[in-house]
Amino acid sequence: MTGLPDAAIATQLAPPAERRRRGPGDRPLRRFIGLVVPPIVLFIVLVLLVELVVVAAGIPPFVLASPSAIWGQLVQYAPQVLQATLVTGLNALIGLVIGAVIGVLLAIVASFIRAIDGMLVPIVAAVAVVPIVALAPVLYTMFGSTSEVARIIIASIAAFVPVFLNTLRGLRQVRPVHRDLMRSYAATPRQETRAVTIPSALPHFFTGLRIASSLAVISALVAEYFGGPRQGLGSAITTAAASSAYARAWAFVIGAILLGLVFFALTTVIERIASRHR
Amino acid sequence: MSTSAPQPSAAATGPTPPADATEAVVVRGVERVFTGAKGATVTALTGIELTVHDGEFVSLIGPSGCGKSTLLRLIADLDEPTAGDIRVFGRTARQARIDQAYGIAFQQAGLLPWRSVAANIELPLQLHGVGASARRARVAELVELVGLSDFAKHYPDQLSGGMQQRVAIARSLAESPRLLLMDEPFGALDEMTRERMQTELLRIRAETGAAVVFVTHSIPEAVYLSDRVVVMSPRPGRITDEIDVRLGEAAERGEDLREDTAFFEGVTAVREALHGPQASSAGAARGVDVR
Amino acid sequence: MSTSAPQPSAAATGPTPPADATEAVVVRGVERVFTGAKGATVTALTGIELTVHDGEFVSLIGPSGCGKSTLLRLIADLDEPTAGDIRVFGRTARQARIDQAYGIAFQQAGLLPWRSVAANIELPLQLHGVGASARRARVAELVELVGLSDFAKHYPDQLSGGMQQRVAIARSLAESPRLLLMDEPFGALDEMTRERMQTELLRIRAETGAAVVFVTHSIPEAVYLSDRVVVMSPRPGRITDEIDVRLGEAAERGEDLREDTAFFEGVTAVREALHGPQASSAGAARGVDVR
Amino acid sequence: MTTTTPATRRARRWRAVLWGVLGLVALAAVWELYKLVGPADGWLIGAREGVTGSGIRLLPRTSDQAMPHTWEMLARAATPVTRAPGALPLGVVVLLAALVSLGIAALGWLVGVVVGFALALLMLGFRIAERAVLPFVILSQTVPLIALAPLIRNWGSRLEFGAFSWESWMSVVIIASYLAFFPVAVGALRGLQSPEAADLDLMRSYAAGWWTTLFRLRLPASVPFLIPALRLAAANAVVGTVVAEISVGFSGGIGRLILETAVAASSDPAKPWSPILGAVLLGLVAAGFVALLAAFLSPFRRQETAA
Amino acid sequence: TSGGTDTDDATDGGDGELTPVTLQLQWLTQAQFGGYYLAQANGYWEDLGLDVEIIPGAVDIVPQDVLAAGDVDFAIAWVPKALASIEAGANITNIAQIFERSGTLQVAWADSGIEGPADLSNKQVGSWGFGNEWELFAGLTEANASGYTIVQQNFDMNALLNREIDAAQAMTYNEYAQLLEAVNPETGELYQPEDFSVIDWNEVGTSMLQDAIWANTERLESDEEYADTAVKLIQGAILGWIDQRDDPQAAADAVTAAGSTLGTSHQLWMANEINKLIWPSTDGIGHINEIAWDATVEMALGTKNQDGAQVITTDPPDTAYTNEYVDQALENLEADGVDILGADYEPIEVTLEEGGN
Ligand SMILES: Nc1ncnc2c1ncn2[C@@H]1O[C@H](COP(=O)(O)OP(=O)(O)OP(=O)(O)O)[C@@H](O)[C@H]1O
Ligand SMILES: Nc1ncnc2c1ncn2[C@@H]1O[C@H](COP(=O)(O)OP(=O)(O)OP(=O)(O)O)[C@@H](O)[C@H]1O
Ligand SMILES: [Mg+2]
Ligand SMILES: [Mg+2]
Repeated sequence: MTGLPDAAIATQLAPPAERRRRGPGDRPLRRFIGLVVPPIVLFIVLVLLVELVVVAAGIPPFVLASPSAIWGQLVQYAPQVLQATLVTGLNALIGLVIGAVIGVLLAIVASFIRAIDGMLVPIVAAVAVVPIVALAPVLYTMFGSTSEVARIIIASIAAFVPVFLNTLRGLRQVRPVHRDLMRSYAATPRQETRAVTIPSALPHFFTGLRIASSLAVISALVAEYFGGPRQGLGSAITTAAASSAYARAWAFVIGAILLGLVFFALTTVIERIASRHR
Repeated sequence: MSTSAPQPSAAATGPTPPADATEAVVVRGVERVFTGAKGATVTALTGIELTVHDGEFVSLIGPSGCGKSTLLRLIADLDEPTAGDIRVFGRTARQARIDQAYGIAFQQAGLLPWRSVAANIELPLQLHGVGASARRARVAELVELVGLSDFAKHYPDQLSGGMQQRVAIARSLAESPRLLLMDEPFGALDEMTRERMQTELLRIRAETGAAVVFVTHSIPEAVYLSDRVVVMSPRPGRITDEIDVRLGEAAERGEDLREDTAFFEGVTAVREALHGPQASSAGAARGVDVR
Repeated sequence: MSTSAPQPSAAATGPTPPADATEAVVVRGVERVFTGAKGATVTALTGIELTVHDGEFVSLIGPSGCGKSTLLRLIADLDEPTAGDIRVFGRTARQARIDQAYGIAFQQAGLLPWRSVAANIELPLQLHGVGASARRARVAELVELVGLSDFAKHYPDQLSGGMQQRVAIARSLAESPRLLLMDEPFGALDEMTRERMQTELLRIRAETGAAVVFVTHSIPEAVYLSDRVVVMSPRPGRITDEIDVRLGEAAERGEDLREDTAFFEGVTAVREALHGPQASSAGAARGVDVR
Repeated sequence: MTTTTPATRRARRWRAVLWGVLGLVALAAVWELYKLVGPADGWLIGAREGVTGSGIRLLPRTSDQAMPHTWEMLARAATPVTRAPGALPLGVVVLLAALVSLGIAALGWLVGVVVGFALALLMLGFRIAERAVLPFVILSQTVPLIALAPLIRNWGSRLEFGAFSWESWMSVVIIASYLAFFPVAVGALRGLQSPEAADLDLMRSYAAGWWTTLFRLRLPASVPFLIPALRLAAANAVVGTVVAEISVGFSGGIGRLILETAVAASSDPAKPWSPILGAVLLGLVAAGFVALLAAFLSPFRRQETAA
Repeated sequence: TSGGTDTDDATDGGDGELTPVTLQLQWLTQAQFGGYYLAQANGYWEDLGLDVEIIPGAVDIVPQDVLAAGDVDFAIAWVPKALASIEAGANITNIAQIFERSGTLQVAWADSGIEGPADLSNKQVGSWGFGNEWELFAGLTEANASGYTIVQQNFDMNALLNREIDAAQAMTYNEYAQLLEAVNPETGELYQPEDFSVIDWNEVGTSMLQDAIWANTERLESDEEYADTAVKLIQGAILGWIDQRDDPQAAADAVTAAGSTLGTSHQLWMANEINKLIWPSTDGIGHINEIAWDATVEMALGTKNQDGAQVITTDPPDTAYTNEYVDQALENLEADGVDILGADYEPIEVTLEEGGN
């Protein structure tokens, strides 16, 4: 109905559907192995393949760094990679929290007041398509380029959209039978919100949060290209790439990938716990 | 034709004043007209007159769209009549809702999936400020009553459909209402589970002595359970007949009753009230049912 | 105990060789064992012996999980037996499927929502390369047969549940199969619509003369429709009884049959075959049904 | 069922548009209001005496440089880009650039859709592929583009045969498609897997093969999942195009304009806002196109409204 | 325009078959590269038989790597950055050092008391990164500055104007102009040069060589035609640069025509400032001064950035630069009587307008 509401949801993997497909006696360990082994095998194959190609074809390091070179750099620069990952990760985390809080608050307001909902439609649709690169310089001017605020705001803008849309949808998906039930109990609006509305919306909120987590990480990182203190992964990657140290750049990229993975995994686990009994 | 005066079969119920508190439900001249999007109106109910005595089990039966659910929702004050008056134990429907004079169950069990069986059953108690220990005691009684003592800590998604319905019934009984409103509570169950649930409902009802208004599509179900079957017809929704089918004391009705001649007679009576005296054959059955 | 030899009631059917093409379905010593994730096995069916004669209407009835659907899926070659042999019109089940020897319908109508009623019905014809004009003609016949001529251009979401089921039945009849397989086709319908659909099915079946294997939970349904009711019991799934209930020529069975004594007798016979001779009362009914 | 007549639907759409416009006006009003009442240098906490740039600014500055008036943004868009004779108004330049970027984004979207769909089919066909590939499809989106830009550029330039030679816009297309393929792959996979077991049994009972089942059942069934995926892919393609124009270089598009006008942020602060708003417009137009496409596919979306 | 250049010395020009050449710039189209755009606009390369395609840079484009990877024929890059790439394995050669002087400044407020690199201690120091920061680090290292914080600088100068940083990196021809195009809210007028204090690395002595034309070493050695093209490319480019010297407005117009949207006065300022980096030329435009080269290499070896990374750790190979081609081009031009020194070059006065417009 709005610009991109179902988009964010429908395109994400739905753990429940996945779950239902499994046979009854599937043991967790087996499932874990089934889930983890194929990608790892593929990963190893890919790494070996790239290494082989780089070595065999003599591809120079400024075109494609070999996995072994990247590993070497990763080991050498481990403290810096860790430090940069922490800086960017913290920005992403704070941004995620702020974006999620604003998203939930606005969703609650929008679910109560139709007019606000209608007014937010174009704004949210616009926010959903605005390229971060366009916004970053402006935000640095507004909030200053010596603190992390602008980056946090960029991360929170990116996180806001999916959280808002999913939460709003969740708030609207209270089942009529539950509404009737609450009315038959003569429950106050507050009781109804507490007992039914919020628990119904919670899994949707967590789905939004999971999508937002990846966006927050990548946004916080990209925002570093355009200004601010030079401590995070984004700055490190640009600096390394600009001096043709691509292996070092990729070492930081691996930090970025791991960061994204951690955020995604954590929010997925939270989501699964939240929608366990459904 | 529409307002054929009901002929209550139980004794001593003349046209008493509506405020008679000894009647569980008194519906007088109720009409409910829905207004559609572009001003089109649907008369869901018209000229409804119905009295349910205290402790009586009344089934509402009729084809889809005849207004059974609407009537039940009006009694429960989940919706309001456009005309007429509804009294529940002598109070207005609204007051009765606020006083928690009834318990209600729907076709969908409507359990809160994030609450355990026990937490679902205690929900109404919690909302009305009953203390934790009192709640615990009551929940223990209720799970016992519906035979789910071992499942109190389970979550709805771990239960079968029949078990979920039993939880919903336990929940509707939580505040020991003198009136139970049930809208096709067994509609989603398979037939064998359904028969078991019916027998259970009779037992529970016998133990609690509550009046029941029960919506159903199933003739055998209505006959098996009820003291009285109210037959409705659609367009506009109205009551066309009432049939007294009391088969025996609720507590004593067992499975074997289903094979009893009285039972089959009751079924035939309701069937004829529904379809008209000559059971319609293929031709009529082909009538189109648009939702 | 498990393989209690079936006693077919229709004449002239001794233990004929399986390849007898005059029988619609011959199931011999079939077993189906499912293997779970960690090697645990579930014996869904064991020692199944069943013969369905050409033109015969056989219902499978039994509690949930007794393997009714599994047996039907084996006959349809949607699944394969771990032991035993299945013949459909003398061919292997697989060959019968490829030859489109049967039509099938499920509990959920399973219509494709993006296709109109006509397009849904013609789907199997289209898949098997029937020309457009031949398809059109056949579809016209079929919508007429199920009484939906006015709805050919409608979409499934514009139809009631009963109408959707009629479309699904029309679809299963599209290629004029001599065998119809139906897995609780009316399970999702309300009881009144269901009764109408049953009458319709009898009429259609009389017109087409096809053999039917019909899975149901409902005793009255099985009795009303069938020539023979096959009663199954679970853990492991097996056939425990077969009851001949032929109430009369299909075409002549009308609604009034439901109020016939023979019908009630059939119901009682099947109920007893299912539950044992003494109808169980409250105590047993309280048994827990875990999914 | 509630039936909606065309008239009521049209009325509802107009009301939505009205609210949308009101929303934008409200946003502008909030901007101006804050600019009016907000502290000129924002709200800074934790600043240490004598240390430049210390502290954290929780509220933005309201200076004209940081927050130009909304009408100044509009006025700037109406005046020519430069004083050079014949220079077009900035707004027109932005629109022209947006058009160029739209073309590239459309190509990137198309490539992304094709690749995403191919991956989805692969994952559909081979369960092992789904298990092995899907995590990487998700991971791929956490790789910062900057790490890939040189690779794409370089490998592209190696493709040279006959009259074909690699152009910089092709790199932009590839990068746009890199962002676009992700939602399509995930959404299409879920859509193709959406038919219920009973539907698949039905096709099997018709002795229909894998491809027949794909075309007659899985593809139509995937449409409701595909539409939002395509919409997200369109937004991603636009973002990817803008980023790639800035990153690997391509003249003529909106990304390049963003980069070029960024240097005016100190001295002509309203100027950079034009291409920013142009980029937003571009994203909305792209989403609009998908909505149009969705309208064409509406016969396959009946189950959505029915559900 | 410079006299007599468009006459004859086109060796194989005119007979239609132009050699296609690609030239990778290190940033967007602007007057920093005016000479190349003029060479193209005025047909100097065409006269020499070259069809040159000028490819503008972008944020993530590293011209010397693009060149080394074989994606383009020639590239414009700063020397320290190219040295880093050479150490990373890029096989490239500096064939013409167009800019003789460095255009990089570190700008602070006049009242900040920052006069030299030593004053940057304990300050917030802006820098762009992307390899543009080595002169700054060389200066800081040499002055033994400490305790400073490096801040990633944006494309604009707002961080300095808002006093978030104490000193900002600026090119004389670009960012410095941005400061002078901005309105001082206190006076309502544009900022004046007196408002700022400027550290010029040329004066400090840590300037490094900037824009140079780079070629592929291997092809220079093995491909005679490529070597020939290199000479022609330099020769045509020099003619363009001479045009820019003589008429900065023409250069500004040429880049605007090529699609730059920078303000008109800003563009002219840039053309003029670029001229100052080239002219007057000591040994003839493009000739690589060995002393300046060695100084750059030495600083590249001795300087570390805030991560402790060095530009290079070992001396670059001899192939890193050669005067062979530029000298030949200069010879050809001198033969035509072209002024390759610009000894009497005088910059013009440019008035910056608000917003550079
Ligand atoms: N909220 C509503 N708005 C408009 N019309 C309504 C509404 N609720 C019910 N109706 C209409 O009122 C009539 C009676 O509906 P109701 O749900 O009471 O029937 P029912 O007897 O319960 O049917 P079923 O057996 O299918 O549950 C129907 O024609 C229905 O379309
Ligand atoms: N694919 C399968 N994998 C493992 N076990 C299965 C599978 N399909 C069915 N079963 C098991 O086989 C048994 C019979 O199942 P089936 O679905 O045939 O029962 P049914 O009689 O049709 O039940 P219902 O009346 O509930 O439809 C059950 O115990 C079920 O758990
Ligand atoms: Mg109802
Ligand atoms: Mg089944």
